Amino acid sequence: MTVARGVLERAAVAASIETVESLGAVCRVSSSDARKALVALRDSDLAVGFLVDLFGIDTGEAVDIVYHLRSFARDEELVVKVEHGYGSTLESVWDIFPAALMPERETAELFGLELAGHPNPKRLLTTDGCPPYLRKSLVVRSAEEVRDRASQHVDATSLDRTAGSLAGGFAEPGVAEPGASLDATPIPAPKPLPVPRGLKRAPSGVDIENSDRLVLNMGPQHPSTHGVLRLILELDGEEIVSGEAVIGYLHRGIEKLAESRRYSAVGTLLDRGDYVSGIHAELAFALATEKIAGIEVPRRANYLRCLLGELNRIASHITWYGPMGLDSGAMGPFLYTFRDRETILDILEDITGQRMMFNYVRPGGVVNDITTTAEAKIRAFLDEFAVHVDENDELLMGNEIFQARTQGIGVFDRETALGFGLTGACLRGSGVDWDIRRDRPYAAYDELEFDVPVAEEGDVYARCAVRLEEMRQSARMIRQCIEGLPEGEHTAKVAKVLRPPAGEAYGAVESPRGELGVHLVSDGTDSPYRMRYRPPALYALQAGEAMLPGLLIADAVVLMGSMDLILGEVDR
Amino acid sequence: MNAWLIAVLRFLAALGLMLFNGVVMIYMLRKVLARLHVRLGPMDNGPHGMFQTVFDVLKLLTKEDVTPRAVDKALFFLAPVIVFVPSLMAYMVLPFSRTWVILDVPYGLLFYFAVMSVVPLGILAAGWASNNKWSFIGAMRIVGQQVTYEVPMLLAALPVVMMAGSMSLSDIVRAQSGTFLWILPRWFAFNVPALVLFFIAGLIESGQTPFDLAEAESELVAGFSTEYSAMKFGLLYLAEFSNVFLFSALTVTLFFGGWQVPWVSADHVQWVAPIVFMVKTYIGIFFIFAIRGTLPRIRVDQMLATGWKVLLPAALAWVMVTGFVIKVGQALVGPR
Amino acid sequence: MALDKLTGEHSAIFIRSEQLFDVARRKSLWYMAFGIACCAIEGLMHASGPKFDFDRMGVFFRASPRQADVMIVAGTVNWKMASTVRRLYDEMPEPKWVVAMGACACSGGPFREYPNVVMGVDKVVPVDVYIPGCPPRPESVQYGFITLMDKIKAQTGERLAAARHDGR
Amino acid sequence: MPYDRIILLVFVVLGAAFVVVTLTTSWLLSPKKPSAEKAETYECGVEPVGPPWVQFRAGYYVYALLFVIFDIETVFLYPWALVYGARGWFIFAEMIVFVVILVAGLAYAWKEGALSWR
Repeated sequence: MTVARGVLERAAVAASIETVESLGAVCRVSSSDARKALVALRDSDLAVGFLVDLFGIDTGEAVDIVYHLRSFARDEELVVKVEHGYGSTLESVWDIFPAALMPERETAELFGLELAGHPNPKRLLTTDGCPPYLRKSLVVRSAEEVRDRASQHVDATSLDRTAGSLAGGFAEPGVAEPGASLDATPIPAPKPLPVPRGLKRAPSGVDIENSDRLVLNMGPQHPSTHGVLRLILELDGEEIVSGEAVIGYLHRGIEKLAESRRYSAVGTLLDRGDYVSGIHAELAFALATEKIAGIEVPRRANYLRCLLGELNRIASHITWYGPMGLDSGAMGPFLYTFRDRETILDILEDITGQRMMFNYVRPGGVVNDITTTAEAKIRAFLDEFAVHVDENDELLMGNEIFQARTQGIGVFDRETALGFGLTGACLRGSGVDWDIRRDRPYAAYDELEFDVPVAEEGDVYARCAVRLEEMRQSARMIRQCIEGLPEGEHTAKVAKVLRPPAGEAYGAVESPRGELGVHLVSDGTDSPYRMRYRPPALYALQAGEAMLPGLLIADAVVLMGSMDLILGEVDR
Repeated sequence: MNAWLIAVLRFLAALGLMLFNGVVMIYMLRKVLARLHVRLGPMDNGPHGMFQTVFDVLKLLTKEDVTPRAVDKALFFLAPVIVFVPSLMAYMVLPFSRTWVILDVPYGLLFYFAVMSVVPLGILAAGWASNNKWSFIGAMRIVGQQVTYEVPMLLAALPVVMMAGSMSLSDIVRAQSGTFLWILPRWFAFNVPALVLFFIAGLIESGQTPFDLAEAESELVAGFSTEYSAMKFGLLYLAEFSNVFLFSALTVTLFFGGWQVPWVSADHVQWVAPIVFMVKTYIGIFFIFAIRGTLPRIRVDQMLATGWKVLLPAALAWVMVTGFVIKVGQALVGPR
Repeated sequence: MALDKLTGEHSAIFIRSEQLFDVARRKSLWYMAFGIACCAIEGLMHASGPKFDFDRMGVFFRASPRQADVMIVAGTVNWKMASTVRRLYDEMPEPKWVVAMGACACSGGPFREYPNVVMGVDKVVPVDVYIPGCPPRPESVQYGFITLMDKIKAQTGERLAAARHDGR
Repeated sequence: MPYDRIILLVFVVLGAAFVVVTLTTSWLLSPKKPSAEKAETYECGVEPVGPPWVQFRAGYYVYALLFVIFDIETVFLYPWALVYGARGWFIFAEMIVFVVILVAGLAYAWKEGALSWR
């Protein structure tokens, strides 16, 4: 904290710094000083090189833009808050932290701010004409009003057929010079990163008719975009010249709706955000809530959280591994692994009562205790899985064609990976040894023994290898959880309607896709004031997008497959 | 009998066989893939789902045929013809038994290659005419496929021609009668490198995994047939399966003694010969489908590199080695 | 000119031939590989997986809408997505059906209050079968398909009734 | 007319006729509901931008040039292969010369970088 103060004073930035226990040091700077402060923090001996998240909070009078930063060197968290008036201009910081590219667009759009200095300042999640949804002035409608909307008849022909197409809303991207018009201070970038500038050429009118470039839409309906991701690729032959990811086809307001749900019901929404690893999203929210409310979680509940989390991690990695095989053209891995996934879902159903949307981890503990049948099933599964995972390893990873397809494709070196805010297996595949389970232990992970697999190459194959090894480690942890499950209550005594005191907290877990964080602001009522969901897949997507140029179509497919995108989480 | 009548009857036989193959192979593909993938495959429609393909065909026949506005209409209709007819014509030279050959000509092998090299043209036409970007990329890939497979395939078949001394497929089958080394059937399959090279080139030719680049479901949606619906799609699909059958049949003819039963004189297999041929062919098809269910897809530049930097030099070298071995053999035991 | 134009929509020959074709249609329902959200995991991936294996019933996926009979709307449709859903539906050849899978596709589900979410995909495309659940289990989807098959089977009766009604 | 001409003619004409008959049957039996939207080009559910008929850069362009040469030269080997068993060692030497020329050409193209995707 004192270091940060010194750094900011040296940079002549007026800042008020306080320490919030569940958050770290919180600096508040004025909007004109924001860029200067961020550069100073990045380049100082604090070495805050990693932008964890960027989002906004509507305080009722203005919008607070929150830059959540992390210093790996000092293992510290730092939160910079900048106040912006409604409708004011948000200066882009993508040249300081490339990870800000997409979150900035999203924040500007959902809070109704102007985005300046951004290479691609288009709307990210919604179509033109949508109001800034996350403003507090926009109240989620009551049931009656909703009923009116439900009875509305929509004429199919009135649908804007060009909505989201290239023709509508494709602005001349123009190469934004970093901070040229905003701030005279030149910013030395630590290392030139591949910067996604959207499509290089604005395809409009005459230009595209006489071009030898193909502009190809991949998605939203495409067999290998895993949901509704849309990539617009500009192709020269089969080679990608430039590419842009268009998202928002599944934007359904999880963050907004959470503000109208009770604490115990937010999990319902979070499950559907990251829909293949619901336990992790619930857990992140529960951790944040417990930090604010000061709830002590029983040891047994922590073990159950780990147990279910790791089971869920295997299930989630399977939905990555199988489609990864499909993306590269192999059908076998998909069907073989889904055999295991069925078993896991059976176990999860046994314990939680649902196959996918558990709402099992709640603030204070978990909902149900483990059943005896589930315990037997887990033991049987672990024996079976140990064989299957080796089989799968040989089947796909050992295949020469797969190796030729994936090695050396989409390489992120350390700096690029950190710069784009990659977390989880993508980051570990690039040689950064960082795992929240080990480095910021939560639940019972400090009592469990496991290795964190790391690969140096940073290519598609490395990410695959890391994930496969993670499955083995998960199996190992599950066995430890089952063997060492402590006796006791499975939940703490928590009020039926939880009203945590006003406060702010950040709960992060290592989800299968990376750091899944929930930044929670409470105002003392029975529902959160603001819940920010840090989507690791969004950061993975923008990193993947930056890697597209120079690849072939087939490479783009495996690259996006290796990022393990879950569009529910990307769009929220 | 009138030559025209015979020709028409034989055409009908070939057509019937092609349709039969299509129906059986699509069912077989779904069943084989399902069994490989710990599933059951079609079960409900007919005993073990046997009539599944019949229902599929009937449904495609009664489905609306959409012609998108932007297509090149003439070529869009013509493309299924260009794909279908050569595939049907290739059946002409296949020897199903000693006498069951529709067109027994001394240049049978070349005829087959010539006719089958028209098929990619039809697929190119289909993809181009669709005026759809996915189809178009698929169509361009099929040209790359042809550039890759044709030379290695011709060269890989060359040792067979050298050993048999004939390009007539019937003669090649006849040359594989009897045994050598006391026990082994005199199949050219024992020329293993030639077989392997031929098989890989053939996988590229028939567009099967790992070389299913023109269709490439996970990359190009449905490849060249993306815009095709109803029976036009059905015919393209049928021709694709027919090509797999033809390739397997040619492999059997060139390398596995065609309709002959090992260790049995050709005189004794007159009536079972077509059955033997079909059984052998379907075993080959099973292998192709098993590969289809297992391997990932190769990338298009890697396919070309494989064809030109591996298959072609290897095939050239093997032609020389075979030539040398034949000459040495002739020097040792005298001409055959 | 198709058969119904030649013989009239209420002719016995048209109705009976359609009855025969409906057998094929309901035994070979190819769905479009089009997963939107969570339901896609259950309704498309697990459904084609080893345990449920819809291929048994002849239910199979095709990636292109031109070759598909059924569109499973598996997930929340928002206004950005709506035009795409409609466009894909339009591009499917006749006869075609739509299965709204899950609470979101049926009504907007847990997200119905959010203004960006379409409250039920039936606002955008005509829906034949609704499958409740969040997400529905693959068994439910299977039952949905069986319901759809019954619906196709019942078409003949509807046609006959219409013919009787008009004949009167 | 000799048999082989007849059968070729029959296969080409009747084969094409079969396709036409099938498509006509399909056209006759299938329902029709044409609409402007249905006739639009499919591109993953969004409006396509720009035509696909562009001057497509085929990465195998140089391969294709080589292919034309090699395809013809390979066909030249077939007549030779036919008479291979009937002649003595001389024919083997002939082939060596021919194949070595082919290999030299391939090696040269390889060295010059023609065998690459670009």
